[in-house]
Amino acid sequence: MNDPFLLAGRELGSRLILGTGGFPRMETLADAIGATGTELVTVAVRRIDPAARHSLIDVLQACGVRVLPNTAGCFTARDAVLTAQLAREAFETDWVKLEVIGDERTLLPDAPELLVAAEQLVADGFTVLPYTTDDPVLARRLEDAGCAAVMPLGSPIGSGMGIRNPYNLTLIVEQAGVPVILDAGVGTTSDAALAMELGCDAVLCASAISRAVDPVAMARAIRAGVEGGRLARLAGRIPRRTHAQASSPMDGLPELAAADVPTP
Amino acid sequence: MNDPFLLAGRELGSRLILGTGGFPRMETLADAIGATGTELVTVAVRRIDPAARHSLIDVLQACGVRVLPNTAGCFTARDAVLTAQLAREAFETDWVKLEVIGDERTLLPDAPELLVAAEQLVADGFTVLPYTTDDPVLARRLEDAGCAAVMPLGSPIGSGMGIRNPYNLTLIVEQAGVPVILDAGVGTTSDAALAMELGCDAVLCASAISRAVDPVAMARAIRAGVEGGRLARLAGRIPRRTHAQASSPMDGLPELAAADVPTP
Amino acid sequence: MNDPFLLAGRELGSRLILGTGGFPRMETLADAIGATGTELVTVAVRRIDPAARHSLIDVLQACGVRVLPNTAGCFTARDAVLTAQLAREAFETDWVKLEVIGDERTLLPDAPELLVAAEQLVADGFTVLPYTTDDPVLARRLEDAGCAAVMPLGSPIGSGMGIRNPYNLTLIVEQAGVPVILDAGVGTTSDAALAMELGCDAVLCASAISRAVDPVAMARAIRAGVEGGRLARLAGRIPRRTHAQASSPMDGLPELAAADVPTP
Amino acid sequence: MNDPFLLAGRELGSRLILGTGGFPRMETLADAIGATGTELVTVAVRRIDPAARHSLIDVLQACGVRVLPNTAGCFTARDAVLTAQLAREAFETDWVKLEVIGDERTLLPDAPELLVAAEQLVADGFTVLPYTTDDPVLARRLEDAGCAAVMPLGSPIGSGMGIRNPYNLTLIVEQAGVPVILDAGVGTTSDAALAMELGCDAVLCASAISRAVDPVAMARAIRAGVEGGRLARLAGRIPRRTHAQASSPMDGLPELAAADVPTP
Amino acid sequence: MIRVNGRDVADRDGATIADLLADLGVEADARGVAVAVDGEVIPQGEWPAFTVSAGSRVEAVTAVQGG
Amino acid sequence: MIRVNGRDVADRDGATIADLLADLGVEADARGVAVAVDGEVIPQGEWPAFTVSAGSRVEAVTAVQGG
Amino acid sequence: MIRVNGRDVADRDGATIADLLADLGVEADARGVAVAVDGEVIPQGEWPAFTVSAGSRVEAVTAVQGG
Amino acid sequence: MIRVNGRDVADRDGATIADLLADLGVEADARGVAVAVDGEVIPQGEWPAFTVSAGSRVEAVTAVQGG
Repeated sequence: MNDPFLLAGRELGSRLILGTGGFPRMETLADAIGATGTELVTVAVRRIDPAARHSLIDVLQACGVRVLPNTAGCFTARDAVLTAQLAREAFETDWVKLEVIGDERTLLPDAPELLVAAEQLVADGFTVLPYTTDDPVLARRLEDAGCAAVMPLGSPIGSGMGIRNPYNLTLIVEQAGVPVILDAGVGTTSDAALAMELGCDAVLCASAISRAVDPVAMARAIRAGVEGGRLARLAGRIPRRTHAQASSPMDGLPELAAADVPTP
Repeated sequence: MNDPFLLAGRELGSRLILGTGGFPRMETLADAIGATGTELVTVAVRRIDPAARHSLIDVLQACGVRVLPNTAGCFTARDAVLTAQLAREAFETDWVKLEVIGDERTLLPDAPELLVAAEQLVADGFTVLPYTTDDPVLARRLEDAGCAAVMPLGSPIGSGMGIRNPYNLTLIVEQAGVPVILDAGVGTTSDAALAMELGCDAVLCASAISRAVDPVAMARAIRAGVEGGRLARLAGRIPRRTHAQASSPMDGLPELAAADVPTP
Repeated sequence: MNDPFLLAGRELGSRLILGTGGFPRMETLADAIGATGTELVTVAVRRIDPAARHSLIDVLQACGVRVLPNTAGCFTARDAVLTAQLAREAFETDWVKLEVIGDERTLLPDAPELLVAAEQLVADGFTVLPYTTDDPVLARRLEDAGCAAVMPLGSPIGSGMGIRNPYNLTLIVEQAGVPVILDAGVGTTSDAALAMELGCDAVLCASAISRAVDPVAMARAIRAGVEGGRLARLAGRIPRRTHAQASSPMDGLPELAAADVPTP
Repeated sequence: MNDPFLLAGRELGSRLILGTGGFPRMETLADAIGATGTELVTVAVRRIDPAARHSLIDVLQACGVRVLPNTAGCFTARDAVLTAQLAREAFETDWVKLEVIGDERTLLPDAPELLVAAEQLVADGFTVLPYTTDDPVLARRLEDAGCAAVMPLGSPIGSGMGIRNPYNLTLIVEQAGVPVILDAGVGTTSDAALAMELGCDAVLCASAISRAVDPVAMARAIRAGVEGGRLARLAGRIPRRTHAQASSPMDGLPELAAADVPTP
Repeated sequence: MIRVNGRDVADRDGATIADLLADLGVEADARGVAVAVDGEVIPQGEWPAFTVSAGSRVEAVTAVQGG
Repeated sequence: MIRVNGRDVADRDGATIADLLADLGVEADARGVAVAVDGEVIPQGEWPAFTVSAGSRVEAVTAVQGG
Repeated sequence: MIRVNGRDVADRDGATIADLLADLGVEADARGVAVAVDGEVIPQGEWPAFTVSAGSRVEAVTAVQGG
Repeated sequence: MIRVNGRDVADRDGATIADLLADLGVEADARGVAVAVDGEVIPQGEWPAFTVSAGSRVEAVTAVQGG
């Protein structure tokens, strides 16, 4: 099946984007990258830790994946813009997963600040991929502002609660002229499959994989969900029916009652 | 991953059982069998139609799959038992997917008749795989009667409404000493994945594949759901959380406000 | 509104039936009976406890309510029938809420045993009100056996999980020729309202009221749910729409932009 | 029960706010106002229609209810502010239900514009009651901007789809320091009850009542839902349990098997 | 020996149901009480005369709170 | 030419708001009415004296049913 | 008269099952076929010899697509 | 005094960014590193020459695991 995923003019061979947070060891991260088949992984930007023994960037380069820096931890448009600029300098990419958080407990986005940050980054030449709420109007405003995709949440980051409001996600998909990437909330395979069935173009997943009991097995599992959900979307599912539709013919039934019992 | 599926003492290489009903052409059925990787497919028992051009049995043999006859269309224990006996003679198998239907519109099972038929067929040496409601008590009574598996529905046959009551399905899985096979209701990939995540051992699927716009593509899609859902079950998913859990570290954040702005 | 509830030929002024289990004190029970407005309450049948200080029957008589004995605790048709016969003798009523339980942990009904017990009790002249699963076929078989109502569960007794499968409940209501009384699972007002909106004729509720922090307040609350849900069913709700329908007119809008700004 | 509802320092005797849109006749509106017991009703602001035969304001005054003008139909902060100013002049109230819509098809709010309008109106001395999405961060920003309440939607205006994301509504309630009023989406009694059970302080309802087959009956029905849901919230519901909790005692069961059958 | 509500009662062989109920503090015209002997319900009218033989099992029940 | 509620009104240049409302059948002390001229709300007390010049846009609004 | 798969067949009283199957175009060693006479399954090995008497009901079945 | 990644560093007033990075064990041609001084990003090419004056705030960042 020829089903390319174009993001900001770039073709990606996988519709699963992996967040690198939460993996207990670099080796596990590398194995999970292989298991997902992903070509794009997120990283956060933090102060250099002189005690750090491993270079994440080196590991990711060895895996052959593209780096997508995020602005996780930023609570204002100003911080997010500066963080994106640092990331651009550090990683030689103008792609940024834009996060502007409005609440420490739920890590939900701050809609007005997010839009301001998106506008500034687009003006500064960035390819902006904003982590957003499941609000269809905000999604369109982000698209109108020039974002290269919209990345609505299914439920809070790391919550594993799946897609709390499939209706809103459907509205976003229906209206979007840029790719829709489900970001946050996936807990397991069926969540990822549902996102794709609803018409998302891709899924971004971190904790569901990195914090699973067996991260590499879960990487394979969620990959199957993304690929299977995409296939199902394209294959054209049967409609939902209130009642049954027989899967065996109702004619040609033998009459098996004993001969001496008159049959109607 | 070594994850054999044992059904009635027989190891099956696939956890997806395919119903053959609803495929528009034999060629499509054969292609879908290949796409699913299934080793077990259901057939119905009907009067010989002298006008039939194809032999279903020959097609299935060519595909190398095992035949599981059903008793679809039977509304009484007596009819179901006789149909099973005919099937045993015709297909040289003592396996039977036992259906005893109680309502034409919903094709839901008739619990008391089903139990009677199961008891009689077990006594007659059959390997009984009963299509049942999602009632945990009935499932246990069927197991106690000697059934080799229980096959609860997710929703009515051909309805594509997925798993209407995951709670009941969970109860069935928790208590079962025989395989639990979700039968009926799967509409798309995420439904199949959810069934496996809830702990089902396998999924039986017919209409979702055979009546999809592209049956072969949907066969691959649902196979991915079954395999991915099984992987996820084994991989150990993250718990659901009411609030967020950060996937990026909250320490090491740079202080990016301008130097002349005192920071707290 | 003239909206009588006829149960086995008897008109009841309230569509809420109260279970008496779980109330911490007889006074609270009496107050809750008053708050619900119920005319029918269930009791269990147990060995006489010489140490018991209160007569439940006397309290209920003082409240002016009719007694509906149940067969709670019975796991076989035989026990249930004998319990019903004892109750008939003790309480001078041939009404019985028939329970035949199949599992200690979930207290779910045992479908085949229930049907046998129902048939025997109907033959013995009882007015049988069976506590049943949400299986539409079983509900019809109970009705066909002569039961005066069917009492499907929403979820397990005392679980407070509401109606797990509204689809099945709808099927039961559509086909039923006898009253449908939701029994078990109600946790709060909205559960009771939903049951009535789906077309149930009445709701039976015990733990949600008796074990609430404030049982008498919850009695009023659930009464409101039953009455409001019934009213809503009769009033004819608006259809669900995928998109919005404006509740304010979209014409007659003033043009408020400044005069020097040309308006389209 | 003494359970006053304080909104912007004013005590209201009813927790149901009625939208006046959609009633076919003024008489029906007046009857529905009586049936709800509401003390606060919304109106829209539109150009004077010389052909109009009735004065809505006169009808509402005769009903003794307070008028809450809305800014329905406004798509920009500027239009909403001017509309609010017109309403203040016309109806001698500085209360306004602030709507700034971002999409014609769904009538969902435009989050950034809404916040701007709210800030301007608060600065201009209004008591601002904003119709908002179910985004908890936006709700807090509106509260921080000085709004007197937040009015999140359950689902789109007039859709009757109830509360699509109870999780978000719960987050809003948990954090709010001002009243939370569910606005939009209520279709029937159970929706209104659920809103109150989740902790909303009040419910605003228009189409569910005005467009019901029998609006006055539905007015009573939804009033019961609001009152019952509030009662249930205060009464302290039972926790949800995965399994059953018996409502009849499990001891004291008689042994009813025949004497010649040894009992364990 | 008679077994009454699960307990063996000595020295009451041949007692009437009314006698056995009195032992439980229940009068023969009590409301809301029923009695089964060896799995058969005995109508209240027969309690004064119905004698319970040794080895029999008597169940005397009443209403308790229950859903 | 003045534009009143979206319609051009001829021969009323220099009329007061009260005059224009009278044209709509609305009295100057009507309840529930507000007027904006060129995007500015004009208080009811000023209606008798406030003259509307040619080219102005007048919006005269009232309450209608709405959610 | 014999009834085969719901249709009355004339002039075949006393025919064997194999004969009747041949009428349907089915050979006696066909795979995936079973036959019941008057509600009893007749093993394939008996088909050549098993004669069907007048008034009997024969059901000859095979596999069709079904869930 | 210069503040580097939230810590006051003494006796380095006038040091270049390259010097300060070296203090952190980072070479001037390191991959995946960026530096801001007083809220402005300084391109890597300027690090050897860019001197940081007293009172300035330097943030030197790199990639860490994150969603």
